[in-house]
Amino acid sequence: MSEKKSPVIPDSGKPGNDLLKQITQGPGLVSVLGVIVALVIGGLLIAITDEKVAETAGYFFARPADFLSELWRAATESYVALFNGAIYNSAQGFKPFLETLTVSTPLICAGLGVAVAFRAGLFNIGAQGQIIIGSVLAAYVGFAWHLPLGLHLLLVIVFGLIGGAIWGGLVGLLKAKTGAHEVILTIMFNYVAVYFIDFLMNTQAFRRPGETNPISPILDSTAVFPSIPGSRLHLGFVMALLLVILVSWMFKRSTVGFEFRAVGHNPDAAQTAGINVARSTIIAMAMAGALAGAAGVAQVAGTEKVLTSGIAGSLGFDAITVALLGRSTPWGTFFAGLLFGAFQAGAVNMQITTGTPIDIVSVVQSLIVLFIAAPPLVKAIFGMNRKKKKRSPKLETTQAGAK
Amino acid sequence: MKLELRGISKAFGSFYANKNIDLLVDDAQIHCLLGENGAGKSTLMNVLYGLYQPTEGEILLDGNPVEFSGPGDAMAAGIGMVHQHFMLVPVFTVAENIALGAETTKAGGVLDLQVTRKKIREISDRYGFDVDPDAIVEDLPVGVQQRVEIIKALVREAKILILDEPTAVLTPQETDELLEIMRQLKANGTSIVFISHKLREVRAVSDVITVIRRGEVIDSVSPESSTTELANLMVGRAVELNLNKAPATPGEAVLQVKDLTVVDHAGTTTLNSVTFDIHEGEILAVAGVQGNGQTELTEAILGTQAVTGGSVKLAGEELVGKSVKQVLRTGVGFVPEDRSVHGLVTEFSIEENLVLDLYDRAPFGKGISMNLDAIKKNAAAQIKDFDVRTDNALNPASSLSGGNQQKVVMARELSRELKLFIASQPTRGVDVGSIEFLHRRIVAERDKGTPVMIVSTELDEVMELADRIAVLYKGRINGIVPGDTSREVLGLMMAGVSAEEAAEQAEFTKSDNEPVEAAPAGEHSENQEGEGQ
Amino acid sequence: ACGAAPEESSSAGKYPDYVGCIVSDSGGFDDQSFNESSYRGLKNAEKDLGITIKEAESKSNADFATNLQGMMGASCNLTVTVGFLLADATADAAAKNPDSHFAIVDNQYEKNIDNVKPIIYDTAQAAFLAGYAAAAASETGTVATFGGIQIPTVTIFMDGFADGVAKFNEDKGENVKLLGWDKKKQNGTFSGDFEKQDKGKQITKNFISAGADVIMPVAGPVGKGAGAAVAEANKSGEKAKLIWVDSDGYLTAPDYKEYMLTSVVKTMDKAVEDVIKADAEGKFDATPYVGTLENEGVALAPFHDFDSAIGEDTKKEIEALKAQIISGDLKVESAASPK
Amino acid sequence: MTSSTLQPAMSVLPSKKTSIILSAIAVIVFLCFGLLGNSESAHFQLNSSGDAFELPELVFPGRASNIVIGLLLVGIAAYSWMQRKKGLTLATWMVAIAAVLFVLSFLIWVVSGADISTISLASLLAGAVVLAVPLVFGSLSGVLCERAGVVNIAIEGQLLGGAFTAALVSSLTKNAFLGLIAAGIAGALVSLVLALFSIKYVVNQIIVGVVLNVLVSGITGFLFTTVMQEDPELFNSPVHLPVIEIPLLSAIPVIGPILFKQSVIGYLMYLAVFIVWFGLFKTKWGLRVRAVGEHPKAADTLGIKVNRTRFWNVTLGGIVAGIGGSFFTLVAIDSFTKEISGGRGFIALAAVIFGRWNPIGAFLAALLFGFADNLQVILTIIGTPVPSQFMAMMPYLVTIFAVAGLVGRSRGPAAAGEPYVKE
Ligand SMILES: Nc1ncnc2c1ncn2[C@@H]1O[C@H](COP(=O)(O)OP(=O)(O)OP(=O)(O)O)[C@@H](O)[C@H]1O
Ligand SMILES: Nc1ncnc2c1ncn2[C@@H]1O[C@H](COP(=O)(O)OP(=O)(O)OP(=O)(O)O)[C@@H](O)[C@H]1O
Ligand SMILES: [Mg+2]
Ligand SMILES: [Mg+2]
Repeated sequence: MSEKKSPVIPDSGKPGNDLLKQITQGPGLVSVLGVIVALVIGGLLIAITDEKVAETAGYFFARPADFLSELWRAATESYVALFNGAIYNSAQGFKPFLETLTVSTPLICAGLGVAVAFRAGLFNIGAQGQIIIGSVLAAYVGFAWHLPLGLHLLLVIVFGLIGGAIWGGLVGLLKAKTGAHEVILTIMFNYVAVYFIDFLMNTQAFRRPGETNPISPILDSTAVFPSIPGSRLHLGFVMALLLVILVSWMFKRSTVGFEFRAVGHNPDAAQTAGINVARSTIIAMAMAGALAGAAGVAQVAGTEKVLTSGIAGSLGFDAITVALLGRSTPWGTFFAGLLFGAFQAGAVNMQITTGTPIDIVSVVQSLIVLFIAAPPLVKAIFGMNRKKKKRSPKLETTQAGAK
Repeated sequence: MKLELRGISKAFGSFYANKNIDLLVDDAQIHCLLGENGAGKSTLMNVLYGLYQPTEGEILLDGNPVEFSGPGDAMAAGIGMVHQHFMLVPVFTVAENIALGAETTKAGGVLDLQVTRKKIREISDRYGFDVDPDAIVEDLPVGVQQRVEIIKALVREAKILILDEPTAVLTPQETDELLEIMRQLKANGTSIVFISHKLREVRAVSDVITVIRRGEVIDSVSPESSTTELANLMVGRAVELNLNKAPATPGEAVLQVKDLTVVDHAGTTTLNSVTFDIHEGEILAVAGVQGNGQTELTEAILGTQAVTGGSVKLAGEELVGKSVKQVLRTGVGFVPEDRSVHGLVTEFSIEENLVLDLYDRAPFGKGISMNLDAIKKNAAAQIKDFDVRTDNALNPASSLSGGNQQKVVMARELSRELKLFIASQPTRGVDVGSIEFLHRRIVAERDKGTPVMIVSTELDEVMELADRIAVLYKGRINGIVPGDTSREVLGLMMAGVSAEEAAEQAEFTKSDNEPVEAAPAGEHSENQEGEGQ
Repeated sequence: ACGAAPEESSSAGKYPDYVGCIVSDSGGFDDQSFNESSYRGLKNAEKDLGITIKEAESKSNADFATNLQGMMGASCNLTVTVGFLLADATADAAAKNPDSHFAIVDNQYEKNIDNVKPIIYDTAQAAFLAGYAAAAASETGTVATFGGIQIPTVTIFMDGFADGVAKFNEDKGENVKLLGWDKKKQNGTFSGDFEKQDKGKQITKNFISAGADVIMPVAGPVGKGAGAAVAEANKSGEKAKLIWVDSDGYLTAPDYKEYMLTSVVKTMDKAVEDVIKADAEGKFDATPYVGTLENEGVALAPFHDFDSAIGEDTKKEIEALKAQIISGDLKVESAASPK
Repeated sequence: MTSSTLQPAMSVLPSKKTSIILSAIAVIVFLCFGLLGNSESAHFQLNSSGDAFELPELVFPGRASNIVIGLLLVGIAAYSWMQRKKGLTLATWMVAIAAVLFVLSFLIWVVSGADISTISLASLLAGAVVLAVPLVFGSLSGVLCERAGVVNIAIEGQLLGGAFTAALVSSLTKNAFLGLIAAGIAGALVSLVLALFSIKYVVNQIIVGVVLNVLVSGITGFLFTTVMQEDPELFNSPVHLPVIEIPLLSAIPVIGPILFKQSVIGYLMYLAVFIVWFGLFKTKWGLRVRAVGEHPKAADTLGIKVNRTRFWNVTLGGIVAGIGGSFFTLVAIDSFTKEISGGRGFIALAAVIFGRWNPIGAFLAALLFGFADNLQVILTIIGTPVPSQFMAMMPYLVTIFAVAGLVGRSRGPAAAGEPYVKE
């Protein structure tokens, strides 16, 4: 049996200051520097592909200043656009930030799903499928049933969670009962969900009356989250926030969370201590699924208001990065979700105003994740911590490994 | 080969695990390092083996300074090490493990294990090992695994052999055999650095004993020193080595195990119709060579092991078929054999580990919420009560030394009202000072009237604690004898001889039976340390 | 999207101040399908009319509204949105920006919106002719079609194709078999996405080994997989042919032009450019544009290299069928046809 | 990746579950496929074009054959219960036979009930292999990395990078072999990032993998639009690798096209499976690699450079997956498009685990997947009443069934996913 390396999830139930610590102490600064490095590299990429820069590069030796200023312009212009689209611009004030919050809502929910599973020792690649099934149930309740205000939305949420929970719980059940590896199962369940929603969208029950396009009726107004007028930000964000608090509470002060963590770290000891490992696996996966289902709810009852087969986008996969970048802690996931949300919201503006291809945005985004996750590299780049002996390099990594 | 360490220091951050250590190991000498848990012995050896770079100091071999950038260099220089935690790849065969890093190959890098097998057989023959080169390591008993480790060093022609707590997990027989092997090696000119907490064997085998405390060499003494002297030197205070427990006053038979049978999924019967009782206020020790069903017995009672037949009744209540949680709730305290695998979630804080099986019960848990204050208070009390050495109850359990980890498990299990207390290897890896304490706690539990079941491979511990002794052999109870039964009789019974015959045989052979383990009377409580893997 | 111009107002076109914008669906502008064609229309407008263009590629449904909102911020005169998935987002943006104009490709609203012009196609009409031609050209008596994902814009091709084959059998008393689509059951062969070209190739190989010799893939880039399979079959002596969709494959997929029997063309680029032109000239109207055989919004492409191989009779029959469809004597029905 | 320490690996099949499943299969075959099945016959063609000699078509009368097969399966199931009574386990080959019989009976059942009751067995199998090629390379990459202790989620990125680079280089140089080499290099580059971040900077391996997939997708997508699309003739018209037919052998029906009529990459696949298997289990290199993946500290104490070994293995894995990716653009398809790998890296990852981290196991798992995928297509072609979307689910459902029903718990290299840091 292999010795288990302790992951750096701040697990010892220390009072909720780990977040604060993360920001104020070393890692926080290093993270900021990491973002800067990634932005510089991304900026270079953007600049290289900029037409004017290429032009001026042609006569670089004649007038290098032109080239350099173009380089600077291309890169900064893009980032300014990104910032304008994600946080603030003079025309709209902080309205873009509301957009960021909107986009990050499902990311946070689904990220929590991945994080919960991870803490219970399960690698949930299946958020995608769980979001889909959650959306399907939530949307169906939302457009097919006509119920009074309040109750309707409540049922939409409940069914969305149930949908995700079923899809996740099924994986947990299969794993617990047959020992099948959850990574295989979740990958396969994703595909099954994708084709299942394709199928549903081809049935009349899920289409608008008289329409043949695979797009559902718009959800009843009683079934959707109220939103802030003039923006897309909806109450789903509050739901996400509550879920973060709930999960955070669960891990810190609930018996369920205790069981998950125990099983995640050492299933043998957990079993010896009377914890039902199989049950824990099933519940953890169901809960992970429910959280991903909440992302589905945020999509159908919040942002999109309709169901289509593309409802999950690439949320399920982004959720993995969000969760791991957030070190599988609830608040970490929350902030990672915001970061990703900002990127997605900003990217749109960047594409429109500067013509930067959208693919570049995912490149920059990936670079940022890599650099945030690799403080030693960033430190090496900035020549920090040369002298100070690394006491325990493990502590500085994002080893949220579930082993 | 002669080995000299000069002024070795090793710092982890600002903490010095070794401070200015000088050590001289002569050619063909068995040099013993003695010290409490965390004294810095393993660290020193890891420096010597090239695993750690010394912060200061130098290593000399036959008078020439050497520098090791990794274990490869140390091996090349003729140093071999058998680690405290075995460095074997569990899923490999013996031959593969031994070949690893020093492979013989045919053309094109194709492994030629035939050569390795031959070498294994040669060495096995020379030292009387019984090792199958094609066995998978994880299927082997620890004693054999250890031999594999030794063969590994010998195949590489080590002139200096480091043995870090090699006897911690061995049975008495295996220990004797190992000591014999060490003597043979010495006779063949190998120098040995030997680390052990068991004073009896240290005295039996070593030429020189160096005592280390808090990373510093305290003294070098001769093996003639008494165990009390050694213990006091190690711990730095006077240690009481005798338990002197009062005689038991057994009450009713509260635990009734009847015809308990376990067949594992490979189809082997690991427990065969085991029947015994434990009375209130009595300690029953289960003795036996490892692998004779002890683990299955405790796990079957707890419920982590599926039972094929039979019953376990605690105060009339049937335990078989209950979930682990229900069994624990019935009032069973359980200290598992391997604390780091089954007893603790080492990533959890000490606080959390102290409620690992109590987290959902009052006062710690109510419904699905937990009361963190109660958990904190509990931790403070238990840490004080059991003298767990830590500066913060929020530190992860992995930061504790082995002995302190064991205390955490014991504290947790003894902290509630018990109807039955089961402890496997209760003092494995615990330092001398703490053993007496833990033993006293066990006896105190007995004196409260709780039936206690102790499973130990350490005969000394068995004899120290037991009111009655049940000997397990090949999954059967080979006899239940009084607590004062002699070592010889127990030894024979553990080898499968029935109680009556054993008593007779022991009578006959008493005079020739003076092996190393025959410690003088009154000195039998000093060798309980062990190391869980 | 060649790093499209951030500011290109310097060009000396007719309408330098006119801003034409486009938002793709998640297929992106290189989907070798409607996004690409529509985008081409906008690019043509940029070239021909000298307008300024802005583009936003959506990566997922979540981007639609954001992209449209962004376009509103960029003061677009007319924004082209591609695909029914953008219908709600477009309607929403249109309502909030009554002064802006929109055009939506491949979607029809139940009730027309004043500032949104739907651009839709009765593709089945042209696919019908393709089906007829395929049946006529088949030597093995078996033809085939498959889709990417089962959605109306895809199945409308397959429906028309199936009817064309059936019409041929009916008129000629033959029994050409169609593999891959059962119009009655609305069930058939799909590659499952618009990405896995090798899957499309494998599907086509299976068709060929089941005896089909004319294959019409309706699967965007996956169609290239079908092309590869047909090319391979021809190299090993079989005589398989390909029918392309959306654009004239003889021109847009030249790798396979020698196997290209014909194509079912939707002239989206032209429609998009026309709508922009009209708007730039101040002649925007919101009545849906329905591409038909009649207005040449959909068409059967020339037979190119197979021109001589197709009998004159067949060509005449196809012309006649086309006339009948245009006149309304022959109705090509598909569940997915525009209402 | 996760703790599979709960129970030890079971190399022998747990017989109760197996018996139950065998019985269920027997009942399904006997009742549903047999008694309630179609009485039409199912025809299986064995020949494909270019075969040396004609084999007769295999004809199975639907109901009758399935009743017979059902009885055989009942026999096997009964035998397994008997074995269980005796406390013995069932030989793996018995289970394999039962699985094959089940598949055969399923085929007879659907084909006899379809609109067209003939399928070509030859193209079913040949197609299965073709669909499996990138999966096999991808899973070999996974095996190489995980055996050395590095979890490789970036297979998808490696395949995609390989496909892109192969297309680009082959187009520019007009030399397919240079394209092949370039694909290997591209895969290695992806691996280098994985190795650098996960080994040197001990970033969580899964994060790096997931992020790399996004990164590669972004870069290739970006270069595709900005470079390839601008001049496809120049940048995206790869010269293909030739298909090499081995004379005579390639004309053997069924087997010929699968084994002896392949592109270079097809042959490389068989070779690679063997080499990786042989290398891992029979050579010094493999012993060290496996040691590093199982117990890095033990390997370290024996003077083996753990991180160096990991580094090279990850790189090697990248080369293998990169070559696998080039199959898309140098063999299967005539040009590159975005996301051409279409999620196959994840299926390959599943194949790694399904194949129990063994190259041959992974190969078989990939083949099973390819088989199910191609069968699904063929069944839609001959006309089944099942909606296309459910047919498309088939390969995934088959995998779930196989993993949960037949394989069960699997134990990977103990140290996979954990960085090795020494003081
Ligand atoms: N990797 C490390 N990082 C920081 N401190 C360490 C590390 N390893 C050991 N230490 C410190 O060094 C001290 C000595 O540890 P060492 O393992 O040498 O003890 P030991 O004498 O071998 O104990 P035992 O008898 O239990 O084997 C410990 O108390 C611990 O605090
Ligand atoms: N990375 C580390 N950081 C801090 N302390 C460490 C570290 N690694 C080991 N230690 C400490 O080193 C000491 C010795 O470690 P080791 O693994 O040898 O356990 P041990 O004390 O020997 O336990 P046992 O009594 O079971 O032999 C322990 O006190 C342990 O807490
Ligand atoms: Mg120790
Ligand atoms: Mg030690």
